[in-house]
Amino acid sequence: MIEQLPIVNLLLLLLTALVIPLFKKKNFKVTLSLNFAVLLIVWSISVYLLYYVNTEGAFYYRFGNYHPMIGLELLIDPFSTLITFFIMTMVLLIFVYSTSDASDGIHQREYGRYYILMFILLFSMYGIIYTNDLFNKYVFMEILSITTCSIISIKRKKQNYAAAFRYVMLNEIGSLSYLFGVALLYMVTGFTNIELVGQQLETVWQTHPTNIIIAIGFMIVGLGLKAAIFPFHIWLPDAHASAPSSSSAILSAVVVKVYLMVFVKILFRVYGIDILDALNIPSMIMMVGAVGVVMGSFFAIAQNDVKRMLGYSSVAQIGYIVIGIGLASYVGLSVAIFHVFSHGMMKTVLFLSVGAVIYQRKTRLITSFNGIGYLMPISMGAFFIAAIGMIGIPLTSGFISKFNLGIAALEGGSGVYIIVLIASGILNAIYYLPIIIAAFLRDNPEKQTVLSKDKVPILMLAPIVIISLFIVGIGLFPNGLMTLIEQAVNTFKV
Amino acid sequence: MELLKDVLDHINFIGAVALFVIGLYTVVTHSNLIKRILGINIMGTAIFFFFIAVGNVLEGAPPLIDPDGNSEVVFINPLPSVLILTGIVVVVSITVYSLSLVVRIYETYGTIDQKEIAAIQKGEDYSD
Amino acid sequence: MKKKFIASIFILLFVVLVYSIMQMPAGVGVDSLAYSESTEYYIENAASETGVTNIVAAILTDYRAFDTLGETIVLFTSIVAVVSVLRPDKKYEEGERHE
Amino acid sequence: MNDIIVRSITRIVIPFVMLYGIYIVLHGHISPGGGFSGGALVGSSLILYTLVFGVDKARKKFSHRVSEIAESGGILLYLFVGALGIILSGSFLSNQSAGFPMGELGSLLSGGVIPILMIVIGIKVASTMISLFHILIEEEK
Repeated sequence: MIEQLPIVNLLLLLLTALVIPLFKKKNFKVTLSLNFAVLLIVWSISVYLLYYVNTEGAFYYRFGNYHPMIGLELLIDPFSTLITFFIMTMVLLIFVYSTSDASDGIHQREYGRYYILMFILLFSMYGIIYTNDLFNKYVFMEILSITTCSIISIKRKKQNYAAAFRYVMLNEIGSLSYLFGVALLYMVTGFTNIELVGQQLETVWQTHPTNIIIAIGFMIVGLGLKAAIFPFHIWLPDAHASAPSSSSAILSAVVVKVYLMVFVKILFRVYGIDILDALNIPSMIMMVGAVGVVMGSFFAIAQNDVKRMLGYSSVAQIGYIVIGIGLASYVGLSVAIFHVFSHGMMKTVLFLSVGAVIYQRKTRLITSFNGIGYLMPISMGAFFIAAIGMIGIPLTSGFISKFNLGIAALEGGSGVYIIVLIASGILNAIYYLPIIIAAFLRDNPEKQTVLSKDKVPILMLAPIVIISLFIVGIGLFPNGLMTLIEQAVNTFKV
Repeated sequence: MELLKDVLDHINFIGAVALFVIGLYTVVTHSNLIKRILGINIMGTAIFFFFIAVGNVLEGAPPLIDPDGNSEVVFINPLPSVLILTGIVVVVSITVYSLSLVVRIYETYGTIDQKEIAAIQKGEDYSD
Repeated sequence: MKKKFIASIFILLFVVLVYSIMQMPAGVGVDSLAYSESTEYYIENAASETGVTNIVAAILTDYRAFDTLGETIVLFTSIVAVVSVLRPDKKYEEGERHE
Repeated sequence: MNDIIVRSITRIVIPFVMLYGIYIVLHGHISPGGGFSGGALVGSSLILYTLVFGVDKARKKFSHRVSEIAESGGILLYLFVGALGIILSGSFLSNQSAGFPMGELGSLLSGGVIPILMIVIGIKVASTMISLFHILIEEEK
């Protein structure tokens, strides 16, 4: 019975997405509680799978009991369960936030469609991480790109339509070049199953190297476009500036990370470390990541719209993860996955607290942030914790990932990247500290200096507080998470 | 002469790659939104054409087994045909979604030219 | 001037791709690398395992049925996405639509 | 477009186009074609009807309620068939190992689950095409 659980996860998410339009006429609270119940069930199944897989070992779920060469299969191993656990925890908390904040520009009627899209988005993310077939991954990536674009364009404003259109175009170029890579690999190996292709590539690398070089190039560009890695990040800031805060939290904390994990899965399982080293791709990736870190922070400084600034800082933090991946070592990968967790938490807190500020103060310009600390102590407090995490000040998970990344870079023999780490720490400080200083030290227009509780529904504040406690908690005791991550990285032959 | 024969062997793939580059060029350089959607369609068709060219077998029959006679007919590779059946539907739904966005963009911005939209956007800041 | 520069980049990309395609295996027969044992398996066992003569239909709905499920979900999502963009309810007077 | 010639010709042509589309969907597992192409044919016949007779009359033929049920119902049927595979043979979407009646090769009812899935795909493709067309046309009003 245990091995049916992954399909139960997928079916539950899909069934709620299909059932919501059918009976939405009654009052909306029923739908919300049902949605939350389903999310809780799926979350507990994911936690149980994570526990089961780490104790019993990975297993395959083969559709129709066919051999992987013939039929499709899901691979449930420590890596995929860990990432799905991360996805579901983040989306569960963001869902709690979005129930009350959905008024951020989304009409009352739109709620039903917003949650249909969110459940299909979850279904496709689970599918991408579970599936072990290259073409099946492409189909789920398409579902993910349609749903992410529509949760951006669901807010009926002209900036949203333009941002969503640009996102569709770039996303589509990304998917099609990924598909071109799959076609080139199929041309040479005759399989689409990831492991079989990986085995075939070792022999084919001697006879037909050009196919693999072109396929790697297209796949890296394609996934780079989708994961907003630096030179291809153009769509991310616009998408964030206009999207509702709960969808931009999902977009930058979760969806981008899923594409990065696909990037890792393909680089290290399909191509394998020796082909990568032969083409010295890891050093190229590290360079792209380092440029991304520095340039992303530069652009973030110049912004006056908070959400756009957070978008650019996401681009910078993605550069971190890319450096971790580029190290192509056991430590490098575990740092990259750890930073996926820590950045996911920090970015969600930042976006949700900014959403709370917009909810109460109806403003998003950085200049109008002075004195907010007194009016909204809880959300600005969480913003403070997440911001010092981003800068990398000790006691937060951000510091742990930066510190380990420095060690990994040293071990990997490319110590120069420590300079990049320090520089980006300073750059982060340059654009986060002014907001904190303005919020807590300057006085607000109403000249109110006594702390008054945020006039924001409790359902919006609860996730913000929970995640910021997690940030500090994981910052203090990271080894719990680290063991899980090491189990996950063992599955790659790095 | 050897080169010509080589080119003729690869003619399908070269055609597919040419279409792909044309589609990419259209998406990247044209500022009219409808033309960019067309570019995406050209790219999609190019890749499905590439997939079929990969699975093609000279004088291969379509993959239909005739129930009674088990004649020794050489079939083409059926798998790429299945994959592009799925791929075509994906590109169609992406096109429909982006067309509906273009309808909305035209209604709100009054233009479907990327440069004019960027100009209008630079004009006013984002207000909630 | 800028247009010519971009155009030359794309021509360069095309030349590089054509050059690399010339090195790729152009085997267009049963011996080509893409014609792997999975294809031979499909052709030999599709009739017996799925009882259907059209091998493409057999792969589409039996061997790789999960792909086709993903396909129908793409269709469903495109409807919801287009409805969420194009269906402003205030403009829509024709009675209470389903949601 | 209420030209009398066009209206009368479409009134004659549409049933045959739809019949041919249904034929292709049903014979999808024997002859070439199948859910996708047959569904597109059925969809295009109704789109032709909408073009000629206007979207209000077409909405009577293919109302919102029907399009809603076709959309969600199609996938629910697909999942039901997949779940049958779990119950009967322990893995999602399994066909012969789940003991479905295989029928003899080449006949209409051969292939266990495959004709049902073909019909589901046909319904999905047709109803998606028609609903999208109606949504885009109603946008002008």
